[in-house]
Formats: sequence, C-alpha cells, structure tokens
Amino acid sequence: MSQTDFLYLMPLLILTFAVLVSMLVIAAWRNHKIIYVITALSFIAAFGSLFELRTTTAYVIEPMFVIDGFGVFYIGMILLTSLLVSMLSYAYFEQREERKEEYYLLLVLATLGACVLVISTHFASLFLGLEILSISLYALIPYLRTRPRSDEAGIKYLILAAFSSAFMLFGMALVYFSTGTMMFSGLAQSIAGMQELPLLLLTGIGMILIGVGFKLGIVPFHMWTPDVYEGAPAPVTAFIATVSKGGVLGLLVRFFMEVDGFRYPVLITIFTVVAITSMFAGNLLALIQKNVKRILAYSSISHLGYILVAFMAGNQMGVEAITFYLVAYFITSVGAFGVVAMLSDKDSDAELLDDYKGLLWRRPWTAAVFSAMLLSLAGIPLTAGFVGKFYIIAAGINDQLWLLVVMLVLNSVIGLYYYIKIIAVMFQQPETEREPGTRLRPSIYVASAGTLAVLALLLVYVGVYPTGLVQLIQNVLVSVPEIVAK
Amino acid sequence: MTPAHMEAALMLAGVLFMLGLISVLIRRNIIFMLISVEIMLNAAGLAFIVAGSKWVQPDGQVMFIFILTMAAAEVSVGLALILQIYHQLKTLDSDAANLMKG
Amino acid sequence: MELTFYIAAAVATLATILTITRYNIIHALLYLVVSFLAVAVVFFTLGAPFMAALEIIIYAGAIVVLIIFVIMMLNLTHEDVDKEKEWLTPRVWVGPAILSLVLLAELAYIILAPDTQPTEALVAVDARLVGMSLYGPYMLGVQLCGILLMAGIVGAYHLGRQKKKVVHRFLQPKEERSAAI
Amino acid sequence: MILVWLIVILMAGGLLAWLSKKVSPELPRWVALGAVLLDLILIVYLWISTEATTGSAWLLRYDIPWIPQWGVSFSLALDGLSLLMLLLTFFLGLLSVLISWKEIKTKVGFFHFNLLWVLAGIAGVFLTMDLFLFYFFWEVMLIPMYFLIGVWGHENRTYAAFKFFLFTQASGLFMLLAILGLYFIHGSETGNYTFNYFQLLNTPLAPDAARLLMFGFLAAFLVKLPVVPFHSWLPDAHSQAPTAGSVILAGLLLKTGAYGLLRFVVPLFPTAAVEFAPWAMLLGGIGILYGAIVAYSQTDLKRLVAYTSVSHMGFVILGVFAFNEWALQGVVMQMIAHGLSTGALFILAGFLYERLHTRDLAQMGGFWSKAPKMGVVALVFVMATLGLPGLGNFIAEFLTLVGSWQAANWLTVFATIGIVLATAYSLRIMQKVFYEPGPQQESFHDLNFREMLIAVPMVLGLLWLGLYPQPIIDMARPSIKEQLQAYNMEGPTIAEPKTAVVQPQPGATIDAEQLAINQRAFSNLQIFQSPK
Amino acid sequence: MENLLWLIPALPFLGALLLILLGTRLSRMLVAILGVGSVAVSAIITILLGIEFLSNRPEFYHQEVWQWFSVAGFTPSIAFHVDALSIVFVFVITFVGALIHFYATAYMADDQDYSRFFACMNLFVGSMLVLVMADNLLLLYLGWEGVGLCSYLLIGFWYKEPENGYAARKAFLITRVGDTAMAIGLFMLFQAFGTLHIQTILNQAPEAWSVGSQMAVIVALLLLGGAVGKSGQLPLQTWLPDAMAGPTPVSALIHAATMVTAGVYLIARMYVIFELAPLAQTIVAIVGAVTLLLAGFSALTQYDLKRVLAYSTISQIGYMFLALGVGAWSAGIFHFMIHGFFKALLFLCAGAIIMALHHEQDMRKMGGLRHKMPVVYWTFLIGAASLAALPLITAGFYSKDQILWYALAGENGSIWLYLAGLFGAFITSIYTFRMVFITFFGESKTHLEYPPGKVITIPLIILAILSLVSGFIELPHNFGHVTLFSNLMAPVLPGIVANESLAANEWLFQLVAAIVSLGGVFVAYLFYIKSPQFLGSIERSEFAMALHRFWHSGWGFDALYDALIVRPYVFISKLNKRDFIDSFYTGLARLAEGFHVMFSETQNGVLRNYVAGIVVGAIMILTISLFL
Repeated sequence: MSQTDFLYLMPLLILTFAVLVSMLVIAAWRNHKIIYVITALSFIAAFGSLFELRTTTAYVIEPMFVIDGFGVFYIGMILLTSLLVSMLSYAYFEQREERKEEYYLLLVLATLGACVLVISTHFASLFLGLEILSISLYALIPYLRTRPRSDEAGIKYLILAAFSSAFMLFGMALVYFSTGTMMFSGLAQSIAGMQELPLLLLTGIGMILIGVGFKLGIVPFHMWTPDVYEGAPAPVTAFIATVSKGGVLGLLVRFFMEVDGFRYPVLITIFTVVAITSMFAGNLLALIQKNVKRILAYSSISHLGYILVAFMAGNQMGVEAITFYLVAYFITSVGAFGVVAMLSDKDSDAELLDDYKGLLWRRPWTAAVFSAMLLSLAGIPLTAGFVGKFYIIAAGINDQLWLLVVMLVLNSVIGLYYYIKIIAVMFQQPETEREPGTRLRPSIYVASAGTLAVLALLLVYVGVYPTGLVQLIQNVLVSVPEIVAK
Repeated sequence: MTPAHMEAALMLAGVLFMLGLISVLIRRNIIFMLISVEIMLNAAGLAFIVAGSKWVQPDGQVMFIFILTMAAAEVSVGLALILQIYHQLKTLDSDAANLMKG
Repeated sequence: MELTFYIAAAVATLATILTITRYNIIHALLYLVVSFLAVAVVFFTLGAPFMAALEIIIYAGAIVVLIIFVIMMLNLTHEDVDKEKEWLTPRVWVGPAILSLVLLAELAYIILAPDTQPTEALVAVDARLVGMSLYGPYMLGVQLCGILLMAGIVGAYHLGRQKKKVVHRFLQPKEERSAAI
Repeated sequence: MILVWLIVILMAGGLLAWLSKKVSPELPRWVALGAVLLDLILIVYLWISTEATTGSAWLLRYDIPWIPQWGVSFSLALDGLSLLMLLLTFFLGLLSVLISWKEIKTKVGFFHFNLLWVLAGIAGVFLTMDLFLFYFFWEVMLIPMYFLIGVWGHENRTYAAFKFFLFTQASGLFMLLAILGLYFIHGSETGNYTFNYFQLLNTPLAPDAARLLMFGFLAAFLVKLPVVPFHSWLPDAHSQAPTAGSVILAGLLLKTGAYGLLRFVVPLFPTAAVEFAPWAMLLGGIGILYGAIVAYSQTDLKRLVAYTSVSHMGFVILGVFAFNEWALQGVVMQMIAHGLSTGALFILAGFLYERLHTRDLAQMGGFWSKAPKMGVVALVFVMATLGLPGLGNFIAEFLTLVGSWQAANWLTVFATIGIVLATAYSLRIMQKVFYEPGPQQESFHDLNFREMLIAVPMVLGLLWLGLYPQPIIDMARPSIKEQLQAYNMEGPTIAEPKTAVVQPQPGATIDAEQLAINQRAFSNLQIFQSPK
Repeated sequence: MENLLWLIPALPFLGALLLILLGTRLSRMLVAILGVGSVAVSAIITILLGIEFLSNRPEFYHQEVWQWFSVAGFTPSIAFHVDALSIVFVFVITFVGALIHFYATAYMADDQDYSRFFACMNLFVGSMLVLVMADNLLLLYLGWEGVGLCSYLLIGFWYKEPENGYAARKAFLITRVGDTAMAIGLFMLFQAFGTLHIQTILNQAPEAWSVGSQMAVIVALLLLGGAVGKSGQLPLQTWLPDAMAGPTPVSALIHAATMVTAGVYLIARMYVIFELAPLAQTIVAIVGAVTLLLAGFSALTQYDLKRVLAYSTISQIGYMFLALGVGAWSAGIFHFMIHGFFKALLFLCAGAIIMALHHEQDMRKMGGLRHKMPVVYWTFLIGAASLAALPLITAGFYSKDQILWYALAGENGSIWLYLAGLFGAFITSIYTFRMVFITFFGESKTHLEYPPGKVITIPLIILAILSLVSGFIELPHNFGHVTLFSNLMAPVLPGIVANESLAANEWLFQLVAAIVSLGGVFVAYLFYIKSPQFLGSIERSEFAMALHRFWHSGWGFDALYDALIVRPYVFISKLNKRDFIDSFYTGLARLAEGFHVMFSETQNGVLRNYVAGIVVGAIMILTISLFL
C-alpha cells in the first residue's frame, strides 16, 4: 500500500469517511437534513476526486484493484446516480415516520460496494464489493419496516441473494481449484492457450454467473425483481435498478474482457439463451401488468437482456454500447422511479396504474417527464434510450448477431405496448377529480422536481446530441487495453 | 494427501452444498431457510479451503475468512429482519409471505 | 489422516442430513453444530488448522448461538414443531430432491472427471502465512470486511429495533398471552 | 439553411402553440396556422425560385456533422420529389389546422403541438439524406400521431392508436436493422463508416445481403404504405383519428412509405429490387383488389375510405416496381393526387361527423337536397377516387398502369379491374350519403365559409392535377430519371448534389433499352410474361 | 374557323361551370338561357364550321389547346381533331342537343333542381364533344368517362327514389367494365406505338401489324369491349333499359341520340385496327346481329313506353355494329345520324306523352291519344315510320337498307347476317307499330293534364322533318344514286364494294326489305288493332307466358349477372367485412397475452419457487456446459 494507492482509492475513502462522520453525527444529534447534506457532499466530493484520476493508463493496485478509465467512468456514473437517488430520497423520506438517518449510511455503503465492484480484478474484491452492496440492500429494501410488503421483499431478497452468493462462492472455489489463481489476469493467463475450457473451470465460471445473473436480474434468476421492486421504497428501487445492476454489469464486462470469454461457444450459448429468455420473459410478464413498479421491474429484466446483446458482441463497440445504454438507462430509471417517488404519499407508493390516470391533466410537468422516461425506455427518438438502443443494435449487427438482434427488435415492439399503455393511462381523462396530495414544503419539493427536470433535460440532450457522451466513452476506453485490443 | 483425496474433499463440499440447497427448497420456515443458506456458505468455504490446500496457498483460507465475515453479517441482518417479519406477519412461513405476485 | 478425513466427512454429511430433516429447530441447530465441528476436522486434515478453529468459534459458536437467541426471542412452541412436521411431508421432497440430485450428479461428474491436473503433496498452510497474506496483499480486503460488517451492523440495528418493548410470554398477563397465540 | 428552417419553424411553432395556450385558448390555432402557412410560403418560394435550374436533380443541400463518431450528419437535401412531397405536406397541414378549428375543443395547445410535430417529422423524412436521420424522423412522426389518435380520436381510439404505433414501430425497427447492416457492410468494404445516403448508394453488396437488407427497408415501407397483408392497422387508425389526423395519415404518412420505396429501396438495392419486383407487383395487385372488395361492404364511412387507401396504395407499389418513367411518374402523381382526394374524403367525413355525430352510413342519406354545395364537392372527391379522367387520380393511375403494363401484363389487367371495383365502392358513398333518403336529420346546414375555404382548394387542386399536371411531372422528372439510371447502367448513378451531372432530356420516343431491361427483369416469372 | 374549335366543347363546359357555381342564385329564366344558349351557340359554331368544311373540303381541322402532359415520350395533348367523321357526330350532338335542351326547359319546368339538370346536361354535351373531337385516345377516354359520369348523374337525377340511384350506379358500373377493357387496349396500343395519338396510330398500324396479327385482334377486341359497354351491346347491354329512370330529355339525348353511339364512333375511328383484325371485325358484326335480335324480342314485350324505346335503341345500335362489322363504315355512321334524329324524336314525343299523362309511362294505361295530341301523334308516327324503315319516304329506310344490303353483299357479309338483319327489321316494325297502336289508337284511358306547348312541339317538328328528309342525302345507286354522305366520309373511312354477282339484283333485296318492313306493320295492325283477342289467347298459354317473361326481362341477363357476379361479390365482401387478415394480428396479440398468463404463473410470490428458479437456472448452465 503506497501513498499513490490511497490517492487512487480516494473516492472510496471519501465515502468510507463520510459513513464514519455520519455515524458520529447521528450518535450526537439525529437530524435528517444534516445527514442528507453530508451524504450528498460526500458523493460530490468523491465525484470531484475522480477528476484527479483521469488517466489514459491503468493503475493497478495488486492484487485486487485496477483503476482505469473504464472503472473511473463507472464509478462516476454510480456516484452521480447515487447522488440523484439521495436527492430524491430526501423528499421521499421526509414525509415518512421511519428513522431516516441510517438510510443514508446504508446508501453510501451500498454505493461503496458498487464502486469496489467495478474496479475489482480479483475474486476476493469482487465478492466483498458484491456483499457490501448486498448487505446494505438487505437493510435498505425493508427499510420501511412497518410495511409488510417491504419486509417480504427484504426477506426474499436476502434469502435469494445469499443463496446465489453461495453458488457464486462455490463457483469461485472451483475456478480457484482448477487454476490456482483468483485474479482475473491470472485466470486469463492460465487459459490463454486453451481452445476449450476445462470442465471444472467452466462449471466454476457458470456458477459465478449465477451470482452475477442474480444481481442483474436476468432470466432465470429474475424472479425476485418484481417483488423487490414493488416492496422496496421507490428511491431504493431506483438504486437497485441502476447502481446495483450497473456495478455488477461493469464487473461482468471487465471480467469477460479480461479473460476473453467470448472465445468459448459454451459461454456464448449460455448468454444467448439467457439474453433471449430475459427479453421475452421480461416483456411478456410486463404486458398486462397493472402495477407500475412491477412493470418497470419486468422491463428492467428485458433491458438487461438487450444489454447482453451488446455484451455478446464482445468488442470495443459492444462495451461502448453497454456503457452508453447504461447511462441512458440510469437517467431513465432514476427519472421514472423519481416520478414514482414524487407521487407517493405517506401511506403507500404510487404504484397502481390507476394512480396515474389523468396525470397529464393534474400535474402536466410530472406526467411529461414520466412520459419522456417511458419513451426513452421504449427507445423512441429524441430520448437517450433511442440512441442507446441504436448503439446496441449497431453493436449486435457489427458482430453479426442476427438472431439476437432480431429478437431484440421483436421484443422492443412488445415492450412498446406497455410503455405506451402507461402513457395512455396518463392521458386519459380521470373520471373523478383526484385531490392533489398535500404538497411538501416547497423547498423539498423543488429539490425533487429540480432533479427530475435535470434528468429530463439530460435525457433529451443525450438523445438529440449524443456526440459528447460517445466521445467521452470512447476516450475513457482507450485506457483499457483489453477492450481496445478487440 | 493424494489427489483423489483432494477431489473427495471437494466432493464433500459439493454434497454439503447440495444438502443445504435441498433444505432451502423444502423448508417453509424462514429461519430454516437461513440456516440452510449458512450450510451452503459453509460448503463453499470448505471448497475454498480445499482449493487453497491444493495449491498450497493462503488465498483459500483468506477467502474463507471473508466468507465467514459475510455469513456473520448476513445472519445478523437476516435475523433482525426475521424478527421484524414475525412482528408484522405473526408467522415465519415463507409461503405465507406472498403479498406480491403476478 | 485419510481415515480421519473420511470419518469426519461421513459425520459431516450425516449431521447435515439430520439437520435438514429435523422438525424441531433447536435439534436441527444442534446437529448443525455437529456438522460444523466435523467440517472443522476436515479443515484440519486439509492442513488448515487455523481455519478449523475459526470454524468452531464463529460458525459453531457465534452464528449458531445468535440464531438460538433469536429463536428464544420468537417464543417458538410445540405448535411450530407440529407445523414444521405438517409442512415437511414426503411429497414436498420429491421436486427439490430431483433438482438437487441432478445438480449433484452433474457436479460429481465434473469434479471427479479425470481431466483435473495432478496436485502436489499436501503441505499445511499455517496461520502465519495466512496472517501474512491477510495483512499483505489482502489488506484492502480486510478493510472492506470491516465495512461489510459495518453495513451489517447498521442494517441489523435499524431492522432489529423494536418500537414496543417485547415481553416474554411467561411475563405476559394471561389474557394477552392467549390472544397472542 | 432554408431546409432546416422548414423543420425548425414547425417544431418551434408546435412548442409555441402549446405554450400559448396559457395566454388564450384560441391563440394556438393562430400560431399553428401561421407556422404552417410560413412553411407553405417558403416551399412555394423555393418552387418558384428553383424552377430555372432543372438541369440537376438536386436543388438545395444542407449538411452539418451531428454524431461524427458514427458518420452521422444532419444532412438535408431537396430535389423535385422532395419538393413535391413538401408542398403536399404543408398544403394538407394547412388544411388540417383549418379543419380542426371547430372540431378540436379540448387541450387545444397540445393538439397543435402534436399536429405540427407530426408535420415536422414528415418534412424531415422527405428532406433527409442521412439514413440515421431518416430513421430518426421516421420515428419522430409516430409519437405525436399516436397522441393525435389516442387523445382526440373517436370511441375506440386507444386500441387504434396502439395498433398504429405497434405496426409502424415494429416495421421501422426492421428498417433500422437494415440501415445498420448497410452501414457496416459499407464501412467494412470501404473503411468509411457513414450513414450518408449518397455514399451508401455505391455499396457493393452480395446478392443475399442485398436481398435481406432490402427486406428490412421494405418491411417499414410496405407496412406504412400499407400493402396487403400488412394493412390491418390502417382502417382502425384512420377511422378512429380526428379528421386532421386522418387527413395527415392518409395524405402524408402513407406517402412516406411510397417515398421510402422510391428514394431508398429502389436506388440502394437495384438488383435485389428487380428480383423482388414481380412479387412486389403481385402484392400491389392483390392490394388493389382486396382493398376494394373490403371497402365495398364497410358501413363506417371513414373505414370505407381507409380501405380505399389500401386499394389505391396498391397502385403505388405496382408502379414503383415497374421500373419505368411512366410508372414512376404515375406513382408520384398518385402520391399527390391520393393525398388530396382521400384527404378530401376524410374531410368530408369530418364535416358529416360534425353535423351528425356519426360515421355510420346507415344514419346518412338524402343530403344532396339539404347541402348541394357539399354534394358537388363530395361528387368531385368521389369521382377523383374512382379515377375519373380530368381529375388527378386518373393521370396517376393511367400512367402507373401504362408503366406496369410494360412490365407485367396480367397483373396490370387485374389492377385495371380494380378500377371497376373502385367505381362500385365510390358510388356506394354517393348513393348512401347523398342519394337515397336516410333517417331524418333536423339541422343539417350546408358548408359554411371556412369549410368552403378547405374544400375548394382541394377541388381546384384535383382539377389542376387532372388537367395540367405538367409542372408536377417536370418537377419530379430529374429525380426519377436519376433513379432509372440505376437500371440502365451497371451501378447506381444518383449523383451527389453540387456535382450532379446534367441528365439528358427525355427523348420523344420509347426507350428501347428500357423495355429490354423490363423484359430481362420479368423473364424469371412465367405468369408475368406478355402474350406475344 | 379552325381556331374556334375549342369553343365547341368549351361553351357547354362553361355553361356547366357557371350553373354549378351560381346555379341556386339564378332565376329559372337565366338558367334556361345559360343552359340552352351555351349548347345552341356551340351548334351554331358547328354549323358554320360544317359549312366551311363542306366548302373547303380540308382533310381535317386540328387545334392543340395545351399539352396535357409529357412523360417519357408519352405526350397526349388537349387537342382537337375534326374530320368528316367527327363533324357528323359533332353536328348531331350539338344540334340535337340544343333541340333537346330547348325542349327540356319546358319539360323540367317544375323541377326544383332545374339548374342542376342543365348543369349536368351541359357537362354531358361538353364531354361528348371532347369524346368525338379528341385527337388522341387519352382525351377521348376523358370524354368517354365524362359522359359516363353525366349519364350517372342524370339517370340518378331523381335521386330520392333508391331505384333510380341503383339504375344510375348500374349504368356507370357496367359501362366502366367496358371502359376497363378499353383502357387495357390503350395500354397495348401505347406499348406498340409509343403514342396514343389517333392519326399516328392509324398511320403506323398497317406497317407494324400484319392483317390478322394477334396483337391487332386483341387490341381490337379490347376496344370493342369499351364500345359494347358504352353502346349497350351484348353482353353489356343490361344497363340501358334501366337507364330510362332519368328524365326523358336525358333519355333522348344521352341514351338514344348521342352517348350510346360512342361505341360506334370508337370503332369507326379506329377502323384501321379493326381492318387489321378480321376476326374482331366479324365479332363486331355478330355482336351487332345478335344484339339487334335479342333487343328486338325484348322490345316486343315491354309495356313501359320508354323501355320499348330503350330496347329499340339497343337494337338499332346493333344495326350500326353490324354495318361496321361488315365493313360498311359509312353506312353505319349514316344510320347513326338518322337514328339520332328519329330516336330523339321518339323519345321527346314519349316525353311529351308522359308529361301530359302526369308521369305515366305504362302503355297499357294510354290509348286513343291520337286526337288529343295531334302534333305529338303525327311526329311520333313519322319517327316510328323511320324506325320501322317504311320504304321510300323515311330516312330510316335508306340507312337501314344500306346496312342490310352490305350485310349480304359486302366483302365480309354473309347470308346469316343478312337474315338476322332482315328478321330484326321485321321485329322492329312490329314493336314500333305495336307501340303506336297501343298508345295512340284504341280507347282513351286517361285525360291529359299538361297538353304540350310550343316549346315542346317545335323540337318535335324539326326532328320529324329531319327524320324524313335526311335520308335523301344518300340514296342507293339504282334509286337516285345520291352519295353525298359517303362522299363526305370517303377521306376518313374506306368505302365498300358490293359483291358483283349480287349487285345486279340489288333492287330485289330492297324490295324484300320494304316488304318485310310493311309486313311488320301489318302484323302489328293484325294483333293490336284488328284482333287483339288472338294475341290474348296466345299469351295465355304456359309457354308464351314464360317466353314473354323471359323476353320482358331482357333475356334474363340481369338475373344471370346478378347470380354470377353481383351477389357473389357482395357476399364475399360482406363475409370479409371484418377483414380476416386482421384476425391474424389480433391472434398474435392473444398469443402474447397467453404467454403473459403463463409466465405470470411462475411469479406466484412463493419464495421457495424463486429458489427453485435459480436452481433450474443452475442446472441449465451446468447442462449446457456439460453437453456442449
């Protein structure tokens, strides 16, 4: 451990430090606002520290971490998303009776876990990052513990996550048993010359994929998604949809790029099956669903399926596409759940389709933002989602994954149906004039609304003028030789 | 130890893992499920130890320690949650906890 | 050494099977402790004595005790045992057993497949070496473990906090007790 | 730059219309009217001012990079074909604003926002010369259209809007695949990754690849056109949309499909298109007859008119794949004339709906005596639909059939039979609405000034197209000539603007080369051979 | 004068336009002046033009108004080409048209849609003029369809009766069937010659096609298809009797004098094609012969005055087709002109009767009108005589005799055609005088409400005179030998040479024709005046009644078409009203919903199932790893 190591780990250190400070403050004086400010500042500071790390070469901290452009970008993405989530959370939790302060501790810890994930190059750090994330989520999901649904979601997530972690650990053990190393690069070296993977190693990687797949919520490890999305508080759902999945995806990309997993037809087959079933299952399950949170959950399953298409392209364009899509998806998801959070009242989250009936005529701006988010999810132009989907399809076609691309297209169409359905519901004339829920104090309301407005603008900006983001991603990937090589 | 022995040890880990797995599948009591998951984690730890001693490296044991930590943290959060669930639902039946479906 | 291993393995397997078939949770936990002890012996035979100790202390000790504490708090009664018996009919076993056996068979085939590389003779990896690497390359890992535990503690603290004071059933007034049941 | 303004004015006008709702509920109408009128004036100005330079097909071009990493540029170009389509767009757009003046009473601001954005999307589609941008605009026009149907439509609007959206989006995505396929093939062949239309024209393609890619494009265009059996979204969408929506759908959206065929499918995949031509023409023939047959039994006036569109669009595909100048000119004429005549019929249905609140033919009848002006106007529209000489549709259909006769005799015979069937359903409209007495309607007033202002230009337009279509033909000729070059020579020769080669003026005799090519193209299917 | 060509069709169009635009605001007087005046001025111009034409004898007049459009060598113009053939037609159209317009001012006086009537009539005259003056087939087609539209509008003029509307639709639809064939013919002509300019085609055709070439036959048959549709010939004749639903002046102008002869014009105009296709020409003759017989029989059984005339029109046009078919071009056109006069006359008389009897058209309710309306009686009698071709004095005799003669003696003639024509002539005079006798003789059954005024009678008298004297411009060579008309036609239509072996005995055949005609009158007299009981006794027999019904319904063609085409079409259309293709897509949607239900079964909220899901996934992954 050298001083430079610490410098490079600065974002993580800042987060850790923030947790400690918060705990001390809580011990002394419980105050929602102060903790919120500390949290937000820590995210901002951590993000700011990233500017110091913009390098074109990778910095390796043996044996567990590497800080390269890819990692920095993903950390940045995660930090900003967490910041947005925390901003949405403030208004959301302000009106709830639960103790609020621990929430921020857990949020920061979970973010930390995700950040660890995306810079991991070792099974140990992978595992630890994943578990920090998981354990925080175990508590975040049932955070509103007096709600039976929250508790139910919590226990489901806990048992299933632990269960899949066990698989992953066993898989790691098998890989270790087979190769004698737990570093990605070591693994890559030991299989570099092989045309086919030894069975034990393959099984190990397969079992690791179970753990990763669970976190990503892809078929057949997807079944927790709707229940957890529904049960968790809206900001936490946003967090799961974005940071949790994004972090794991970053890791997956890094792992596969490092070991060049796409050489092996077995793995390709597995991913193909998973991607196609994910797309179909997600979209079909969402089709005539009445609960908005569940719709978004199912849609996230299919979106991960889409991302896997680009993932399977297995080249630089694929990684660019994934990254771009993730940015778009982050904006969209946070925006969508932000709207859900904003419309939620003290007793329950606004999750039934009926809650959205005639929203456009009651709260036009909120409805407009939500529509924009949904259109982005559907991949309609002028939104970031369109460019993202375009990028993915482009990556797929570039690698001639015709089957997958055609499936993606079919599924986009199925998906359209339910996104548009929500919009249609919002445009309906409400039968009875609903009383707009009691508004929060303006300052708090403005924070949420402002966040949403920023997200919407960002969405349209990226959708109309994606050049900047594309350029950024391409620049960032330059520092990752494994990706550029392909 | 002979290589066959090493594989037997790994096999033991596999058997224990499967026993934990089968238990998760059949149990409705949440505490039992938690215990079963612990069995599985323990089996995974065993596999790491086996692998570590196969390569004569400390890494396997280090991983075991990490697993241990994680298991402890997980159990503590899990138990707290179970307490909460019992408080809210008055049951430990996981099948009863299906307010959300479809 | 080999014999010890096989005996311990047999004990571990048997104890685990007993664990997962018990109706009474306390019994199950006791068998679990036996299983953990047997696994600890296996660790020992694999040349990891330090881990064997940790297994006993943390798994068999801390974790199981924690579970037992919670069970005590939950006031599980004979009805719960009966319920468990009722839930655990043979029919329930069929599907999971098939699934697990398929998985086990595949795993066994993979593990016992002849293509594994030959290994060197067993050399014990002692505690010192483990400590060296724990505070050498895995330094950051250990710190992350700390963070992990912190997350666990914060989570458990938040979730476990009771609003109402829980009174043990023997201390409750009679009518309340019957209502609770 | 003026090309950008054409789109920007509409988009800005849309936003302004939405915002101006706050000021006054009537203001959005005026804003929208102003925006469309401005565009119309601009395009008419362009028409007049560029007529002198008919040597090159390309009149104007505008190009700035948009996403340079992918070779996407914001590339607009105007040729005769685009100019004609834009004229139609803004003309019908203007009428749409006028029709909605009294019909739309709720959410006026948002309505006009959507209306103008649909028009902007359509204008973009007609202008863009970058495939990415094309797809972008292709999609941009969907959402506002969806809202137009879904919010201001009739009783079954949600279903219709969904159906419209899913059909067009699904097919559009296949086009996206094809666009990307082309992009990568071009990129890997030449090392130049670009979406630019003019550069992609010269992509060397393996026959199989070309076929697949062409089907991708075809998917979008055939659904949009629509060609039987992909037409089933159209009757629902047309019948449920508000009048302005129907007019835009029938008059413009369908034309984007035809335009796509002309602009992209045929020039990009010359060989594959020739291979596919017999089948495409067969589809066209089936569409003509099928649409006409189904139209005959409809009792919902708008639905009836919708099926007539299916029938009429059959002529378009028939003509496009006949590969000769007559047929292509016929197609261009058909696009414009059908835009006017069918749009006019929908407007008529709108007038009737405003008065009767029904589209059911059984509820109508005997209006000739009550509303003679409407009767005369309707007569003109109906006659245009059945292809009466002297009105625009006749020229279109006749040219198309003359052209397609050169390519496929028997199909042309069947298509011509479609004209008889067209007579059957068209006269049924007259009979049911204006002739035989129907249930008594109390207050049925004749067309008022505003309505005459809408109807008369359409009548005049149809007459003009029917009696002196030469300006249209002259305008379209250079573009069509360029496309045909692709078949006369080895490769596509659509010249880039600015470096365009002056095309030789058309000779007064039949192009023998042309006929030879047709025969070559159609010799692979026996049934299409002429009886010689 | 040549530069004024465009005025001839333009004036009626202008009249129509003004009437459409201002119709409701003008007084009836003004409407009448506009409506009649425009056609009358056209007629005057035509007459002036005709005089100039006859005196200068140019080959043709030509005027291009503007180029319609020009696409890749396809350059039709709005251009007029007037030669002798056209000028005859133009003359009949404008002159008879003007008379009928004039007549109509009285006939339609009470109608509320006065201006609409004249607008349509003017539009018709304009279109008809375009048809006959067009210098290319596309413009001809414009006029062709234009007259179809006007016919539709005028048949359905009294639109409130649904039957009238249906009759109008029927007329339009059936003629359109023919038009479609013709359109295909145009495509073929264009493909062959690269132009639709009539004179160019006529000039090039003999070089391009040999006599009897397949192309020529097909094209000729397709053109014939158009012609039979418009002219009410077999097999598309069924619309014409129903077309009588329109006001009587309409029937007179459109469905007797002008529009229905468009087919004759077309065939005559394109005679080169037909001469290159002897087969097609023979078919023309056969169609004409068969039609004239069938229509004659049908006419025998009608009670509706106008329907008799309608069938008679079909029959007479059959004669014209027969003439064209045997190559007696000039004779066909001559008969057209004569027929135009006397048939218009008959219709107008019928109109006068119908108006006088308060829109009663059933002959059985008429009778004894001879004394009540003498002018009408005498003019009608003249018309009837001309129709029945009473020898020597009537124009009809000369024209019909010529046709019969060439049907036998022409180069394409045959004894069968001759006999058919002869028998047709016999029937013609029977039904004609049946009509005369029933209507004007016998007992009076009703009283007159509106005795015809001057406006009605003046056109009748003019036409009656024409029906008598116009025959004298073309007399057989053994009988005065006047060839004014055929001389006029000579530059545009080829002459015909009679079979020499028969030529010597031509007077014999003329005698036969005269006897047949007179015999017909006698038979009619026998049946309808002398001993009506006899007819009654025949008609009571089972067979005769069936035959009567069969003929009355026009040989059952309507029922046949109804059963073969109309009802199946409507049935299929109704069957598929919901569009079965749509059900495929809704089926897809159902399928997706089914999958949704299936999948959502798995999301049953039970934790253990979710665990099982992961296990299944694990098995899947391991299995793929193992077996791939």
